[in-house]
Amino acid sequence: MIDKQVPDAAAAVAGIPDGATVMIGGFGRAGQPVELIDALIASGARELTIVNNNAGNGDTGLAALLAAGQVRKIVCSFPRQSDSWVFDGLYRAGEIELELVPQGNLAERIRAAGAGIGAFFSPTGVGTLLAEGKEEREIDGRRYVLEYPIRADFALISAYRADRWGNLVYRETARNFGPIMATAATTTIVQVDEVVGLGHLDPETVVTPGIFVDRVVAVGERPWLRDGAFVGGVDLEGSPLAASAEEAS
Amino acid sequence: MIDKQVPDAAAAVAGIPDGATVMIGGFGRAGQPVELIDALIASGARELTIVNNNAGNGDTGLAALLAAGQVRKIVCSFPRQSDSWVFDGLYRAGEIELELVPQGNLAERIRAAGAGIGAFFSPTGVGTLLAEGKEEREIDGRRYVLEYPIRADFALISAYRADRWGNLVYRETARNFGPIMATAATTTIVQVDEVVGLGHLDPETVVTPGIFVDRVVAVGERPWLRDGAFVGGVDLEGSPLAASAEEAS
Amino acid sequence: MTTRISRNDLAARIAADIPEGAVVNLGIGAPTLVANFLPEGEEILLHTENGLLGMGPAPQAGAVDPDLINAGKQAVTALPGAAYFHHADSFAMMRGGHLDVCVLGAFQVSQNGDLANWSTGEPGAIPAVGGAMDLAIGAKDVYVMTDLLTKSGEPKLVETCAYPLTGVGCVSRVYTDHAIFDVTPDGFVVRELFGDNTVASLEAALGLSLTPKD
Amino acid sequence: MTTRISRNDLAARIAADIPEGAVVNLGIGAPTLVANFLPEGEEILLHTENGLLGMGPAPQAGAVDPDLINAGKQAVTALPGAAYFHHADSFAMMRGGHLDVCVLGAFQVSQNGDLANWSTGEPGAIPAVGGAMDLAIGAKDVYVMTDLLTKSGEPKLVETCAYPLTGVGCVSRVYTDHAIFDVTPDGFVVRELFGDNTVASLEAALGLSLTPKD
Repeated sequence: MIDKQVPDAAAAVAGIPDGATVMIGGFGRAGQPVELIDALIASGARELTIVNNNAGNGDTGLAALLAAGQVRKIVCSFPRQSDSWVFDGLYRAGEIELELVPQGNLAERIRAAGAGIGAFFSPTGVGTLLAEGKEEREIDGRRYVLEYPIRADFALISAYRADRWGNLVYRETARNFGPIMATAATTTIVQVDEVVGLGHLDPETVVTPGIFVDRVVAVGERPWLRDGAFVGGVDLEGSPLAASAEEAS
Repeated sequence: MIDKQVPDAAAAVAGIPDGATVMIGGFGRAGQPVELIDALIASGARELTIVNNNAGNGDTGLAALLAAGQVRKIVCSFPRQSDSWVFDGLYRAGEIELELVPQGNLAERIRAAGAGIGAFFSPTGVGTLLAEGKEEREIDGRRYVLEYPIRADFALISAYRADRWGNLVYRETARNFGPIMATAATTTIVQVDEVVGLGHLDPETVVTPGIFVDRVVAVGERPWLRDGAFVGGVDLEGSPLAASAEEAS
Repeated sequence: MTTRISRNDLAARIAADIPEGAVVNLGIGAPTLVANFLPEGEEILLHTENGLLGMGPAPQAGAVDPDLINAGKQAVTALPGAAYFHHADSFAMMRGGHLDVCVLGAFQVSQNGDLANWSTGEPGAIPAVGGAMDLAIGAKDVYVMTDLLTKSGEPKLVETCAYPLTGVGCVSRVYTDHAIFDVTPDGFVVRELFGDNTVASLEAALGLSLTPKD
Repeated sequence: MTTRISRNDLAARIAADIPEGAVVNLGIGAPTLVANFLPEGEEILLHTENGLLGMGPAPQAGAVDPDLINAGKQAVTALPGAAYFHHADSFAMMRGGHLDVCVLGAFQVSQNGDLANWSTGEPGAIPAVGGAMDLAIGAKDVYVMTDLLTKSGEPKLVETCAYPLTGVGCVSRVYTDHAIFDVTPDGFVVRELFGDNTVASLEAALGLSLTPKD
């Protein structure tokens, strides 16, 4: 029997060594695998290279990993945000290396790694600082730069539901980088709200087939999904959401 | 109001000129847009370049389009099948040009066209006849050949259900080339069993977002799907299916 | 000083140029205002590059869903007919030229259509590009929404961008608080003047030679 | 003549080497027989490149669904836990090295692991490659299932392939009716001998120098 479930987040991130390259899913807070990141912090792995669209928000999740001094380098498209003070401080102190990649090239380079593409010509970034030193070519009258795959040793992603084969479905825009990161890492580790029985996911709607998934951990339903009401969660700034009308009344 | 529905298959294929490049979805018979092909035959457009995985089966669909003498060239991975006698005859008579592409390169080149990729390095076909004359490069110790996008003027595909915005879901392995061909053509034309109301397709399960679709025509439920039973259809060779156990009793 | 229209009026002016059925990406910042002025009852599809086509307005207070956000990481909703997809598919949609219009802010636009909107190149600044470079090359028409001049009075329409580029020759039209300009092989063509602006007054303000619309 | 095992016995022998949990693609023709011998009660996932992972056996007569076929265009079923995907995703799965094993037929395999299985190069033949070249480079282990000799007695394990190649240096193991061979930097290593076959008898039949398993 194939069963990719592990009992808890600590078991899920077991074996991530110092110096590993780790993709972390999410776009801002949406889809960020917070429980896995917390377990990675607790594991104490250091000198990590992190691939994520951003560089952490507030003081939790990816930001906490940075604050713990475990990250040597970050590959991302948009580190600077209103709530990226942890990264900002490390960067200005020269304590973290940054590789800035346009968001679409970041996504396509991750896909290329998973799809066995050796390199590809992208029109994004042509003639800009971020294409300096890259091979350029004109094809059919348009200029392109050559971009290489981005691979990782581990991917930590968040999905909505899984089965024991590792098939995944996501929720709304929390899907973002999860499906492509799952394909681009040697070991893909997924936290989900819930593991459902084999056959309970419609095969037409599976977004990530289990072939790309190595470990699954159920972390429980997020508070804001309880009973379909957004209670007990945090807003986009990380502040507690106002109590719902019913609770307030 | 956006409404991509057209009244019939003839309206759906209107305006396909002589000499056009037309992608046709399907893998063998699965997902082959037979009603659209029949309308294309009736339209009389000639000197077409067809992109399809195969080169027609039996005497219907794509094979009938070939038999009508409307196709100048076919780009495919697997023309020779047990029931490809129409293509075989034309090819041996020198009446049709063939460009043979390994199936995965065919799929990835179609995707590249839709995704704005100028060219990509593929490991498939390296060192074979089908890579002769192509640019080769070693990247990280592996050999690759440079492959270019395949675009089309029109794509004719078959999906299961659509809404009036052109969002599509497919059915089982009839999905095959539909989603990528939809992205790679200037005008994408889709036949579906049924058009459902806007909002009736779950946004998590839409496979082809409407942005890729120009015209939708409902051709009615295929007989073999009636009441969820496979009755009245044809088998993979085009022969009538045996009556189901219930009907036979 | 010549007439300047408000940012909301400019957003409304841009919205009026977007035809029904268009698929549109509105960049972070001022361009998001355009959504407020899209004509009621017309169907225009909004794309957000973090994986949603058919984006709707902000949710009711108390109904914020942290899984459903736009590229600016603000809470949004999804309309009936929406579709979700992953980041590679979303940027393929953009890079492949499937979007009709995107509206972006700018630090500078050059007369050959170069766009600078991601970095002022200040030493010590933390660089961040996000999807700007993909958006710049990723729509059939790239509209820029900007003031004509910086707060200190420097022209934002220039002969050559001094700031680091976002994209080369990518801008098709510039909507400013004074006038609307098309980017053409002959440089900026004045498409529409607001209030008492004239081609001459704009040329004086910009220090550029402009072409009147024929 | 030395011992030859039957095609079904060979399929069973291959099936016995596939561990539980493996993701496997069985090429068109004889390799599909392997599915019949996968151990009951163990979960091995079958991939078919036309867009299905978790392929099940042939349907009951009368329950053929023309939308649900394998790469050989035969009717199949989908198991609970299956997933459908489009052709680019399916071949990305393969090309990206995510399949554990694929089993392919062959016209010839060379001692450096080159595979020829798509064309005999006959003049006038209609070429067709399908997914053969993608499969050849698209699994962690590429197993070939073949007779040791052609019907006319020519070796199919050769120093250099005479037929057009499908892939270069891609084969990891060859299962034949006489013996099993690993492809190594030192050429063919005899992994297992069936019946009364010996390294010497195989060397004589093939006209090749073989390495015994140490």
